[in-house]
Amino acid sequence: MDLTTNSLLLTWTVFTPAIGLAAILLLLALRPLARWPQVFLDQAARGIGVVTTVVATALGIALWAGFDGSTAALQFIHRTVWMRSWNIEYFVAVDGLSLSMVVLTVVVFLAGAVASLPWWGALDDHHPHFSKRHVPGYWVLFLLLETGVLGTFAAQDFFLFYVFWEVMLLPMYFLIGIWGAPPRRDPDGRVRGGPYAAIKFFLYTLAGSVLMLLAMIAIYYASGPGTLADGTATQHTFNLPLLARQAREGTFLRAAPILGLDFARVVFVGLFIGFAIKVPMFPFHTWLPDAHVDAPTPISVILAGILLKTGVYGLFRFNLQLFPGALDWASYAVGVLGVVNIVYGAFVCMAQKDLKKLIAYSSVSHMGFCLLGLAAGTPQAVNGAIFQMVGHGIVSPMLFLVAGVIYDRAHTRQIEAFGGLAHRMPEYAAVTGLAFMASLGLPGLAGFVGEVLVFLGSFAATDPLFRVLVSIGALSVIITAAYYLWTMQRMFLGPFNEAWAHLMDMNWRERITLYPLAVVTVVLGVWPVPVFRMLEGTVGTLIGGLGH
Amino acid sequence: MGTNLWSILPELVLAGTLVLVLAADLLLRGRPDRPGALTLMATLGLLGAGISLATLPGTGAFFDGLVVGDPLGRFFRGLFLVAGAMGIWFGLLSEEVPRTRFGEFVVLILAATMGTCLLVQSRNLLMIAVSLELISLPSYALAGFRRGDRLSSEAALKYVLYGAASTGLMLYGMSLLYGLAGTLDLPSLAPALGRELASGAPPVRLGLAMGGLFTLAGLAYKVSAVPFHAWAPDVYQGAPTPVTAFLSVGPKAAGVAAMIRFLSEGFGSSATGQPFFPWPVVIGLIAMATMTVGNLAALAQDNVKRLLAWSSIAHAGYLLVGVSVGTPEAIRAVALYAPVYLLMNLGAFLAVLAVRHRTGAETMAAYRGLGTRSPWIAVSLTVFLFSLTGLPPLAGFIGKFYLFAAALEVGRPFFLVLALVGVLNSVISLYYYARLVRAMFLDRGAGLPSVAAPRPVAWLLLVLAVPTLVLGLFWSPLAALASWAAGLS
Amino acid sequence: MSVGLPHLMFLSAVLLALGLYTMVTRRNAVAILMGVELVLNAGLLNLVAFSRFGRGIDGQVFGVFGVVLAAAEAVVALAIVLQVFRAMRSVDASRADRMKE
Amino acid sequence: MHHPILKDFPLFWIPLLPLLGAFWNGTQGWWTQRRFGRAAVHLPAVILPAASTVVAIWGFLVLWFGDPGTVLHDSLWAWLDIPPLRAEVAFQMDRLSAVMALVVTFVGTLIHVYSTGYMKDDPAYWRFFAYLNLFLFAMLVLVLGDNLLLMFVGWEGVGLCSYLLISFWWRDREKAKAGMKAFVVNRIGDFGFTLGVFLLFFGLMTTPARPVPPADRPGSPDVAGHLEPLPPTSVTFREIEQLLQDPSRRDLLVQRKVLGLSLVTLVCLLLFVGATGKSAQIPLYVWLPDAMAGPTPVSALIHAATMVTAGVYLVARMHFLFSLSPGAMTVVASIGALTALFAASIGLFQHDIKKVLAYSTVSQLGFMFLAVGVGAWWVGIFHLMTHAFFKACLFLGSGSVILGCHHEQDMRRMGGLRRLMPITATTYLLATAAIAGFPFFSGFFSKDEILWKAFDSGNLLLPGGGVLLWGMAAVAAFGTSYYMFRSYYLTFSGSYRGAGDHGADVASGHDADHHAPDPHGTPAEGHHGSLPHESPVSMTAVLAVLAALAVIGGLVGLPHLWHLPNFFEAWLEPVFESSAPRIVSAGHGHGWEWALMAISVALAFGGFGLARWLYRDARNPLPERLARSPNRWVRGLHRVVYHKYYVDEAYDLTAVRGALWTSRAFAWWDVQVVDRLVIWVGAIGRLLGWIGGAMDRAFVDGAVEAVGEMISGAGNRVRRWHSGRIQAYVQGIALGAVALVVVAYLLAW
Repeated sequence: MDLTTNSLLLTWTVFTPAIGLAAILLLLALRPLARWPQVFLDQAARGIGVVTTVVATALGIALWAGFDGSTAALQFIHRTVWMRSWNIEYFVAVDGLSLSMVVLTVVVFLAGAVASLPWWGALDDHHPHFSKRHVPGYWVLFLLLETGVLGTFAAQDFFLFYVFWEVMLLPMYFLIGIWGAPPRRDPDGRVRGGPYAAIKFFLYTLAGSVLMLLAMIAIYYASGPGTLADGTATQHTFNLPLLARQAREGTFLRAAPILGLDFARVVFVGLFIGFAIKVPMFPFHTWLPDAHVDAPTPISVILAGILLKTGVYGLFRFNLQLFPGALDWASYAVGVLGVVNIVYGAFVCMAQKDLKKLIAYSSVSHMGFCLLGLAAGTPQAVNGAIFQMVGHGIVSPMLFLVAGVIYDRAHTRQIEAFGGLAHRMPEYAAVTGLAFMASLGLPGLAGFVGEVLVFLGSFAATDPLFRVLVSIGALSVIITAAYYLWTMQRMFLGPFNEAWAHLMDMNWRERITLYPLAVVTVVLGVWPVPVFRMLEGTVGTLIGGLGH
Repeated sequence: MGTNLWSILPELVLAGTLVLVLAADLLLRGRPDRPGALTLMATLGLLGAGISLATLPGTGAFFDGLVVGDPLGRFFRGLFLVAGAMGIWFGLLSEEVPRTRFGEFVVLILAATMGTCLLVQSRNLLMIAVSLELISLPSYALAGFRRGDRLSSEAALKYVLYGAASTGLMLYGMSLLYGLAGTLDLPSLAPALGRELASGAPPVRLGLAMGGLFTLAGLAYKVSAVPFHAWAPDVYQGAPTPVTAFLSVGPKAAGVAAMIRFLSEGFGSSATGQPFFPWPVVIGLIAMATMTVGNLAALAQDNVKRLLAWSSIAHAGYLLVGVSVGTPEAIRAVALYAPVYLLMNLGAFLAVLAVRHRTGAETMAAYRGLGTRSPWIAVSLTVFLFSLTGLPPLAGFIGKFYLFAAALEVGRPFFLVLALVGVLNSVISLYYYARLVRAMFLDRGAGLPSVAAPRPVAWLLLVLAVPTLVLGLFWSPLAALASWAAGLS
Repeated sequence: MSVGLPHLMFLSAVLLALGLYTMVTRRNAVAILMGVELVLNAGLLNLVAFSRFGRGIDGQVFGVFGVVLAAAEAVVALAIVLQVFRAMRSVDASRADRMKE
Repeated sequence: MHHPILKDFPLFWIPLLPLLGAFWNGTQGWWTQRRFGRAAVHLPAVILPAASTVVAIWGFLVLWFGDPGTVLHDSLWAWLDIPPLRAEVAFQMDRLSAVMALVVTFVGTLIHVYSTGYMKDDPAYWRFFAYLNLFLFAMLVLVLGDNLLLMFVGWEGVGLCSYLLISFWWRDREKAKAGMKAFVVNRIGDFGFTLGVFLLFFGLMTTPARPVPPADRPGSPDVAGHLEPLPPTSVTFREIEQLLQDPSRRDLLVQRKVLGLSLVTLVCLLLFVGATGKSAQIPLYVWLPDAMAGPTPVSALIHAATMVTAGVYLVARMHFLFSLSPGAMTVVASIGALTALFAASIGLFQHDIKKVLAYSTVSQLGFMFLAVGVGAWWVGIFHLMTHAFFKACLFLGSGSVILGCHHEQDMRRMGGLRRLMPITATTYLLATAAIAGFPFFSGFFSKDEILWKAFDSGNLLLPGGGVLLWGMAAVAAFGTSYYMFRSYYLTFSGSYRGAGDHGADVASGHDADHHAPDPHGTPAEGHHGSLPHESPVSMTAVLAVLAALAVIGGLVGLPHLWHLPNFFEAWLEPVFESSAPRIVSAGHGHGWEWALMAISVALAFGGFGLARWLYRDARNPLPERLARSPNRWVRGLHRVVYHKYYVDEAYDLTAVRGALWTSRAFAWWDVQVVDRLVIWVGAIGRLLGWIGGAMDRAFVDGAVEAVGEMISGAGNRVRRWHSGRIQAYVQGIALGAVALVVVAYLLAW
């Protein structure tokens, strides 16, 4: 395991958004001196934001181009000692799993950045469109979020990972809270809206991550000192490849029990809850609908496209890689929870009246596949789960953008309020249809590949329980089709509701965000091989420790 | 004797400054620039004390073992000097401290600072009692500094009664310890108590428990640990904000440091063998209760000052986690957490002070829309609040990380539970900190006046916020200092 | 029967109890302070007694310091009571309840 | 049994060409139509499928001249490639898929031509052709895909196109709903299909081949029970077939039990669930009659000729698997026969001409399943082909009629059209004769062969072998003949009943929605009130071609009985070679076969005669009297059958309502319980916060004061309870210290 070669490309990718952020802050700091008008600042912030995102995307693609997927070895390594006494390093590198997520991140953020640009000329003074409020602040947080997410995926040091993980939280809190929906009182008397959703998101995630913090410290102290099989002496460490090696050599199996319980299992559960909240897994999923519904469109896009993946990524990176034995032990529970997510989420979708809420719950359903794949642990299932992350990472942004299109125009998302929209907005109807079809797992589109592989792989798992689980989970294909088509029918088909005669079809900003995603959806659906090539070496190593 | 006096040179410098300030206060009577001049004098005095602290010779026991010169003491003394300086500066910036009596204010702060410096190096029960009083008496006066203000007077009354009662209990406890061991010296306390215990008579045990815990009560009240915390919210709310800021930092940290010394030296620590009575567990329970009560009570507060008061109670709980664990790593964690806590807590109170300065209010409503009305205050307050929550990459996270790591390193189930309670408490704390953040950024403060921070306040906020950020990413110098203080390096 | 350590300890315990009782039951701030003084003196009595019965001179020194401390504390406390009285026209501690949850 | 494989034959053009057409029209059609007129839309839309037909013919010819078992193969790229799973985007054409591809492209192209006439007034002309081309693409992927997963792409793709085309006139809510229903019901089938694929994959992957004797394995001492390493498992048809050539693996698969059933049986049944969805068999047939909401060419192409036969193709394709499981075969055959009879019975009383044809399609599909269920694979495909000809002709004829009658679909308002639309009438009559099984028409050969094979099957696990199924099918055949001629006479004989008669017979109500004029520009809108007229030549020409095929198409599969060559069976024989040994005959002699042939001819004519007696020229009052019979049982029976046995209503009550109810219950649960969990935690936190804040009041105060009370006696108890707070604090100190002492004491000793 060569961990010494240094490459700065990944570091540049991760911190490019931070540079943009610094540039915007500099502008803000210089403002009193230069007396720039607000409009100039706004436009400059937007420009810097988009350019930075584009550069980050280019760098991400460059990483992909230079990546060798056939090996499990880490690539684009950059290491520097950060805190010597704790063996904490700044250590970033990618393997197939990380890289797939990094590439997805830059792409989705690019879509989010474009979707953050204003289009609407008319200003509503009472509650202006989110893209026109506190613009520099928005972009500062947006870029901070991107750095946080990229760092999370790139970090190969647990401590560094944790820091990036938490760095994701703050900007998200403000982005939902400030630029999201204003507070409102629901019919049932509860106060909802951006601030509520933001704090809910924040609390849930923090509750998970503090458990992760404890688990991290416990792993640190269990990780040494000792010697590895090849004679290398080890110290306490946060270094993930080293931890993974120790895991393979059974260090954590021998660690002292915690409260009389097996070390690996306790730590596994701690980590699992931490990540599962982010996935989000039933019953910790209820922050998701609120956050999605009340976040501004681009933030929903990022939330669904990327942030949920950090949870699954953590499950793979930590729970699977460090505690395969405990995962074997917990596979029933994880599998059952995954199927609950799938089926329960699908059913709840069907009862939704709010388009965005429906899409949010569909995310709950679709992320269940990742859990099921993780639990099954066969190559097909794990590849499928990771592909599902990618596929959902492309499709769900489309869905949220689609929801944003109609909300920007009609200021409502109540499905029943529409009808026959295909008459007025045929292009929009077509794109929506494509997104729905991709999400319901139509073969040939990106959503299908992950689902079918997870199902196929889980079905082929040794344990008969998984066959039962798949049989139940596969019911979701029916439910999913039903709710999407029903939604399609209620919104777009049937007699045209003349109340919406003023609506315009899609504009160019929306096309620029939606069509590339649509193309990717189709391409990945028929030609998913690039993703699998990326994962070729990684997955084998990841699941190597499982007991089958 | 010369060496002895050298060892308390910083305190002597403080005492000299105190006298000079008192004199200058009289001399400069009527001059409009008097507060500034006094502040300058005090600052110079504190600076001088700091320099003398840095140049102190060697370590060891002085004054026949009354005080001890060791890294831990020096570390904390430096910290208290900073806290004192901050208290004085805050006073200068606040309109809550009457200009006419500014000299008094400075003198009291200096006296209390002197007390904290002495307390942390006391190694004798008598010395502990005297230093504690030296902190307490000026503190009472400070709490009631605004004479006409009913809240301030009320706070002072509560503080003094509570303080007197706990001092009385402490004295009684100390007398019991003295009776059991025949000595007031902490290092010789442990072996003597051990001998007495070996005799095995039940009254000895009861006496030991009573003595130890009554004494502890005196310290715990300074720390505002549950169940000796009840005074704190009222006093913090009622006292002038600079006083609150000072009280929530200096005396509290001094109490924690003294507790470390008292318990580990007087009763033996798990590092040096079995303690005489299970003080780690007792302190651990107190820590859990303190964190939980502090955080939960803060949830429902509408007055920001009071909210921060409860939060500082909770933070005392975090510090006590380190005391309870008691290993050198844990002491290092406390030593690391204390300055970090100083930064963020003082910062938060400074922001409160600034808002009050402009709006005259301390309620949550006064903070609505602060993000647009006064971005500078709002952003820095947000940094402090999230640092108090313990979110990376802010300094508060590093402090908590060290604390919980120390707790987990020992591997005892009790400390594991302690750490678990600790982290769950930080989740709870997020809720009320975020409420404040929400008021500042997420709520619209339509119609409220804009509050531009006065330039000195803005600079001071920056001075506190930047380290809060930087230490979150690059904390090895501080960690090295803390290790040195804990004897680890 | 000579007066021995147990007697003195008992006396101090009684003082402590009386002091605590006073503190707990009185609503007048001055009366509470008097209770505090009782508790303080219980401790001081203990110190001196132990010192007298073979624990060395330290206790007596502490006792002297204790008297000074008690006096200083009483001074500050009474001053504050006076201040409160000026503000509220009462020294009834139960009326100092402006700040509560 | 090794078949030569011709690699890299450019099969990909066959699906690609229609896809290009779909893409072009789908993205550009909206402006080309406006700018250059309809020709700009339909020229690519017709020419590309025609070109695709040419490539298909080319492939067909290559097979024709090649070795009997030749397979054309064209691998494009790896699709799902995670060893041991490997599914490629690859096409294969053996003789079976060649037949399918030819039928699809040829009939498809014809229907495209027809549509240029039928849809000419529709503003969304371009969209229609885009969908239609897309459908051809999907269908060709379905028949040419070389593995189950790729086939599933086409399988779902045709479902999607079917959805799009059924709800083509989406402004009508009912039509939109019909599309949705089709898709969702198909998804239920797909649920089975996918599970079948999973189970098959699992079975193949985990069932090892024969144990290898230790001597064969040099260098491996751990001998006993060691199995040969698994070969790469695949979902490719050819590889599965080869794997199953290994008798030991085959036996293991058959003997392996899953849920008490043989694994093979379960796989077959699950796949068959998929087939019932796609091919509208019991119990999932309900979507097909509703699917008639789509434009008539769609009904002809998708819901008669091609898509709905995909299930039959699937079973035939998987013959090597189905033949391993007599149980599954029996189920297939029985469902087929049952569906044939059941659907035919519903067809007896329908008034909507397209509904009649729809139920007839369901019924005919049942015949096909009966054929493949008894192992007569080629017969099933044969009937599939002839059915494609005559049913397409019938549907297109009905379309011509509907267009002529200004979108009238109720046969009671037609009549006498023979004079007005002679070409339509003639072709319709010929196709009716074919479906009824008149001798020497195509339907005769295929249907008769089915009946005979069913009768003669030795594979069925039913009492009496195939006789029972034969009986059901024979009755269905009689019914078919009857209702088809009924529809002919009602439509074309007598005098025209349509003009100025709107609103008549509203009482029957059910079909009202179908003669509601389309709210937007459906064809011939401006012709209301005038007499029906013959359709344009683009339509009639297609009718003529199809009618000719309906008449002569059966000649490729003449019965052996007549000692004439059966090209069709010979053509497909190499495909079904591997399963042939497992298909056994019951051994009935030629005499039986002759007798049965006579019976089926008699049934065909009997149905014809009955229909002619009752409905010719609408002169016989009996049908009307029957419907209004005073006998309650007769009326009730009529109503139940007319309302399709109320199956739709039953499904609505159970499945649909059930799902909706479940979803609402879950949603309620989610909001009210799961979400609240955390709100509860928050509330508890706040409560504790209140308690914490009020600790002084509630706990310290209370408890301490209680102690104080005890000490100070009973006086002033109540007044003091809320008295001072400073005392409380001071008491707090005292009590806290004491409590700590007690705790420490208990802990330590």
